[in-house]
Amino acid sequence: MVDTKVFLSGIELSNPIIPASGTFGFGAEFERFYDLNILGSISLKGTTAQPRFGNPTPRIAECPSGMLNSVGLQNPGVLEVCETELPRLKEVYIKPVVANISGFSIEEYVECALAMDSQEQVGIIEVNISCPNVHGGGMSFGVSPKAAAEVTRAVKDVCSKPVYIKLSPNVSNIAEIALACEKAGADGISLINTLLAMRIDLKTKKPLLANVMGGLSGPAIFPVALRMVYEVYKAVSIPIIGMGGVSSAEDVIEMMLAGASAVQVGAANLKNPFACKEIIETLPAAMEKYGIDSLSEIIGGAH
Amino acid sequence: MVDTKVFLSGIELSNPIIPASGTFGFGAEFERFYDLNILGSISLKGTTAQPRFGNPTPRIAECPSGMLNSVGLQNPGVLEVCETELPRLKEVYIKPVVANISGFSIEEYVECALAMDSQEQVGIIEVNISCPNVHGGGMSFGVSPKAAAEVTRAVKDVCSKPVYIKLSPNVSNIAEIALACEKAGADGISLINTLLAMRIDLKTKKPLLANVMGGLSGPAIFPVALRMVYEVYKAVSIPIIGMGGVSSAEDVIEMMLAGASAVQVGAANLKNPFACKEIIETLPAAMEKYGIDSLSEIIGGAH
Amino acid sequence: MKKDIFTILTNEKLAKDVFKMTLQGDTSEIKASGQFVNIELSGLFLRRPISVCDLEGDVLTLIYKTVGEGTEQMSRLSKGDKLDLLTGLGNGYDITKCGEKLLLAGGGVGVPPLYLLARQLIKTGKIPSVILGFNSKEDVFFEDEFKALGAEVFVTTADGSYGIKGFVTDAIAQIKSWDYSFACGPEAMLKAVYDCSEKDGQFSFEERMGCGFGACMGCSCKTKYGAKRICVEGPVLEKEEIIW
Amino acid sequence: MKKDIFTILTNEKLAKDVFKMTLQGDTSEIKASGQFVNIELSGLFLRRPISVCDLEGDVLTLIYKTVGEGTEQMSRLSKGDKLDLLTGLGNGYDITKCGEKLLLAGGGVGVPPLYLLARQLIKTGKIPSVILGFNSKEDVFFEDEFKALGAEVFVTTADGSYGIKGFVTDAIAQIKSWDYSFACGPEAMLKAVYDCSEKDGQFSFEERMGCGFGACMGCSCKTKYGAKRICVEGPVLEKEEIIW
Ligand SMILES: Cc1cc2nc3c(=O)[nH]c(=O)nc-3n(C[C@H](O)[C@H](O)[C@H](O)COP(=O)(O)OP(=O)(O)OC[C@H]3O[C@@H](n4cnc5c(N)ncnc54)[C@H](O)[C@@H]3O)c2cc1C
Ligand SMILES: Cc1cc2nc3c(=O)[nH]c(=O)nc-3n(C[C@H](O)[C@H](O)[C@H](O)COP(=O)(O)OP(=O)(O)OC[C@H]3O[C@@H](n4cnc5c(N)ncnc54)[C@H](O)[C@@H]3O)c2cc1C
Ligand SMILES: Cc1cc2nc3c(=O)[nH]c(=O)nc-3n(C[C@H](O)[C@H](O)[C@H](O)COP(=O)(O)O)c2cc1C
Ligand SMILES: Cc1cc2nc3c(=O)[nH]c(=O)nc-3n(C[C@H](O)[C@H](O)[C@H](O)COP(=O)(O)O)c2cc1C
Ligand code: FES
Ligand code: FES
Repeated sequence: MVDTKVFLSGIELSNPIIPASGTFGFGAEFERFYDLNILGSISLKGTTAQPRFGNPTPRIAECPSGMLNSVGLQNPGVLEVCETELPRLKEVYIKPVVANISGFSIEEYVECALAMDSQEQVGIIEVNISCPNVHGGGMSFGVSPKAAAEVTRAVKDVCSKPVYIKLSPNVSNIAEIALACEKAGADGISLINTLLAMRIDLKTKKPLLANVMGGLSGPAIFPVALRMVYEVYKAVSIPIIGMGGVSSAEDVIEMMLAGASAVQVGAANLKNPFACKEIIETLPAAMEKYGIDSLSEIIGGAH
Repeated sequence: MVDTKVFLSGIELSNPIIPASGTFGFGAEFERFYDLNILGSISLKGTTAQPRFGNPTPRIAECPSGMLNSVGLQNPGVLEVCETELPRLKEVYIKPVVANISGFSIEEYVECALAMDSQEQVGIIEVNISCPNVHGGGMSFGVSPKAAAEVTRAVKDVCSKPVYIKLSPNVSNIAEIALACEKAGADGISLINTLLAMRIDLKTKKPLLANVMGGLSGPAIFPVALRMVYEVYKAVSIPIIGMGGVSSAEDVIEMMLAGASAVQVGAANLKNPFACKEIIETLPAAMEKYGIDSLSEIIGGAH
Repeated sequence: MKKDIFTILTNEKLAKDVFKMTLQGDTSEIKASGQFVNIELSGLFLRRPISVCDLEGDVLTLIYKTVGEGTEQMSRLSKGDKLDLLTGLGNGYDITKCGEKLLLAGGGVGVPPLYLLARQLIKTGKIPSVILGFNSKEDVFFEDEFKALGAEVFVTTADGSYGIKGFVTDAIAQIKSWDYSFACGPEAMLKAVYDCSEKDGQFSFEERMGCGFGACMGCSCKTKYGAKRICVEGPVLEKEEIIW
Repeated sequence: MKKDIFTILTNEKLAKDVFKMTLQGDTSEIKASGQFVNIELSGLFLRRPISVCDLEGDVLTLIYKTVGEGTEQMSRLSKGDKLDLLTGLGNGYDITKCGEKLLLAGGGVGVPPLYLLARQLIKTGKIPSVILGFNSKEDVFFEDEFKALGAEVFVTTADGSYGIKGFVTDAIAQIKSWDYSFACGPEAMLKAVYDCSEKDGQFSFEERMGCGFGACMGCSCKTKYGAKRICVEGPVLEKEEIIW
């Protein structure tokens, strides 16, 4: 029997597979597909202090081996999430979850983090400083080490639970930003968010997305994500949640060899609602094929 | 009859299709595949002052909708290129070509540019400040607006021919770097080079490329390239040669709508040696399908 | 929602760029007309949503127009080929809510979902008036099929090359009495039907989809009752909740 | 170099994870044994290089081992399926350069290109000694085929489960007289053959390829005469130019 157990800041996950924020709603709804308790954890849809509709539609586009989204953080606001969504999820999922939060100012991040920190089921607070879909906000925190450190410090100050900072890949030097977050007290790093990208509709000759640009995710970005996880693993000593195009048990292993302690699966869930289940089910056979007894032992193994 | 003619700094191209540097050698060798004179131009393999073998092998890896390379600028050096490769090409190709140059110091860029500038067949000098495959060199010029401007100025100073700067996509703000190059005198901008990425071999559990990291190219990066061309078009008023994943006549049109005056085709040539020929042949029908009479009129049309 | 591999039974051309495909598989989750399936196609990342046109036992009928890579790929498939489908998506039309004198208005590839709807309504004894709107004669399909069900059928073409010249709303003017409508088609058509009377109805919308089953929030629209996902709380919206 | 669509005639298992495929198409550019073809496979960006194992008229034989996605996909194809091939790639073995008493040494999937080579040599009256090296009995293939050509055949297995126990070099020790060798196989095997005598020969190498026809410089290696591309100036190198 292979051992798929991993740890994030002392929290044990029965396996490293976590549906990525924004691709699994607030979880509960997908209980009709399969028993969610097989999942290592769940990263909830990005939550902001105030409710948001997000960007105008169309906000999805097809790409080679991937997709664009410009959803723009649609969510019912942190109060509603705490009052309605988390209790619903609790009925069907017993493990600690990852609360993904976003904001347009340090104050909003703090407000959101504070609310989530008090929720029993929240195991980790994942601070998204990288969403490319929010004009004038979010993203800017992710491209400067100084701003990233400030958000980290402010959120850490009000939280008792582990705080993971989710980084943007749209930067010249990801390791530098990760390091700034670590120094500012981050307990872990999540990466990568989507790559800023666009498509143009040949029929209308205008951008396909109403918001012009959106975020590229799916297998297309896997090699970039892997490189960034590898670089960040070299730079920091806190745990990394790796993501970006992961779609198979083999991808999970590759991501962990690069340095990830756990792995999020995003776009793959949208193409196949059973993606996480299938990855979890095929993981033991893949581990055996490559002679891996214990997943936690291969973290960073490619270095 | 549709009109596929475009212009780059006053040089007329019968169509916008140019094989990208590094994916078509020094051209002449491919004359056995088809008549090269159908091509708008040819961007030659990146040339350095001194001969280079490049990085150790393996230096190629497969990715979803793309590939990695870590060739690392293998070339016989600028003297040999001028004495042997260009005369060979001249026998089979009558149009002006794009000389792609790289260096590890400003002096080397200048040396290379000077030699190329004196070659009759060279129409444009394309200064690669973005190759991610060269340790301690090349790349660093591409990530800082100041360094990019310095190289631009130094090369412009010694060249009589139009100088295009080829940018790295591995940056937080591509428009800022393009603008710095324009201000320093660049006649045009080429983008994008490959995205820094990696793969790990599950069998050996080590990086697949001997050089650890390499550059991702192919359809996977098309939406990122398109976004960057769009951003740079907004920022500068000099012509743009767009590239990154272009594999069909439709992709060419999309790239030009984003703001490209001409388009380079890279990885697609490796999968299909007739890629450029097929794109050129299918371009008129694609233009008709989307109601385009003249390609030069759609440049930047999505803005 | 169910995921199953369907086997193609037939795939034939109905009109210009329009094809009809029948497939066999697990249809147990399909509960209403107006629902859709989401189809995985080779080499394409996103699935393609297509409405349920008809359903008999485990045989599903789809009608689709070739507008891009995905639908063109579908048109090249043949008997015996397999497709991975998500079924039972969307709310579908609610036939418990309508009155007696029904108008069904479909435009282009908005026509197919009205077929199963018409069949179900007729089974309950309600004979709807059906308007099928197309651009031109060569685009027309399923007129005979709706007639065979026993419905009163009007066909409009924008260029007047067949049936009534004009849009579906031009035909609506000819229908004496109706008190409730079901509509599906391009947004401009839906808006025209919406505007042409005060009567109640259900309208089916299209939106670009990431998942088709509620996970991504890609397909949201604003309604009088807040944001709804076209793929879960839609594609059918009640007339009174629609915000244009 | 030529690009053509080939039609699969047969595709059958030969040994553990090893398959033989015959295909029909335009083989006019294939000039020598030791050349290879580069195969486009569905959903994979890079083509897969496989050596020419045999050639008769327009029928090409390939032997391949399933080691990953591409070769596994190949193993699932059957009669009538089409494949897009680039043919006539690489320099191939030069049989005008060799002596009379020839040694052919192949390891694993390095065996296939030696078959056409052996056939051509025998046609010119030279009967080679052929050593086929495998890991284990279940991996052995083509022993009978080489024997049927009239060659002297030795089989080695690393675990001794069949033939001579050990590596190809252990069999070389048993061959009385040879003055020139042709080798193909994993690098460690090539090196062992290289080291075991002073005699001349030709060695075929593998490298990860971007294009297979000289455009990308992905496959370069260093030789005593400068950099060579395995896909154009190789895969066959002369013994005296090799740098390990
Ligand atoms: C709920 C629903 C039901 C539908 N029912 C039918 C039907 O019964 N028959 C039919 O012919 N068409 C129907 N459509 C439209 C159909 O989904 C698109 O025509 C199809 O996805 C186009 O795919 P493509 O690859 O051929 O085109 P491309 O333009 O290459 O597709 C690119 C991307 O855009 C999306 N897209 C393109 N057009 C549309 C559209 N109109 N609506 C939503 N997404 C789109 C595709 O799904 C894909 O993700 C329906 C759409 C929705 C949302
Ligand atoms: C000139 C030449 C001739 C060859 N002839 C044969 C032959 O006759 N029979 C045979 O079974 N194999 C042969 N090989 C090896 C064969 O190319 C690989 O086994 C095959 O490409 C693996 O593809 P995959 O998708 O199954 O494996 P994957 O590991 O999934 O392939 C991933 C990538 O690595 C490349 N790759 C993996 N292994 C090799 C390798 N050993 N050499 C080069 N590239 C590799 C693939 O081409 C692909 O780009 C030859 C290789 C070369 C270079
Ligand atoms: C539709 C969609 C919505 C997303 N929403 C969020 C979000 O709210 N917060 C966040 O941190 N990341 C969000 N992401 C990014 C993913 O969590 C993930 O970082 C990214 O998609 C890369 O992983 P993938 O390639 O597996 O999808 C979203 C991604 C998609 C596709
Ligand atoms: C094998 C290979 C070698 C390359 N060598 C060079 C080079 O020497 N100089 C350069 O500026 N770009 C080089 N590039 C980058 C391409 O010119 C192009 O910018 C990039 O690949 C993106 O385009 P594509 O996706 O169409 O390949 C190389 C790319 C590949 C795949
Ligand atoms: S398409 Fe994903 S929520 Fe509707
Ligand atoms: S594989 Fe491209 S040059 Fe050899």
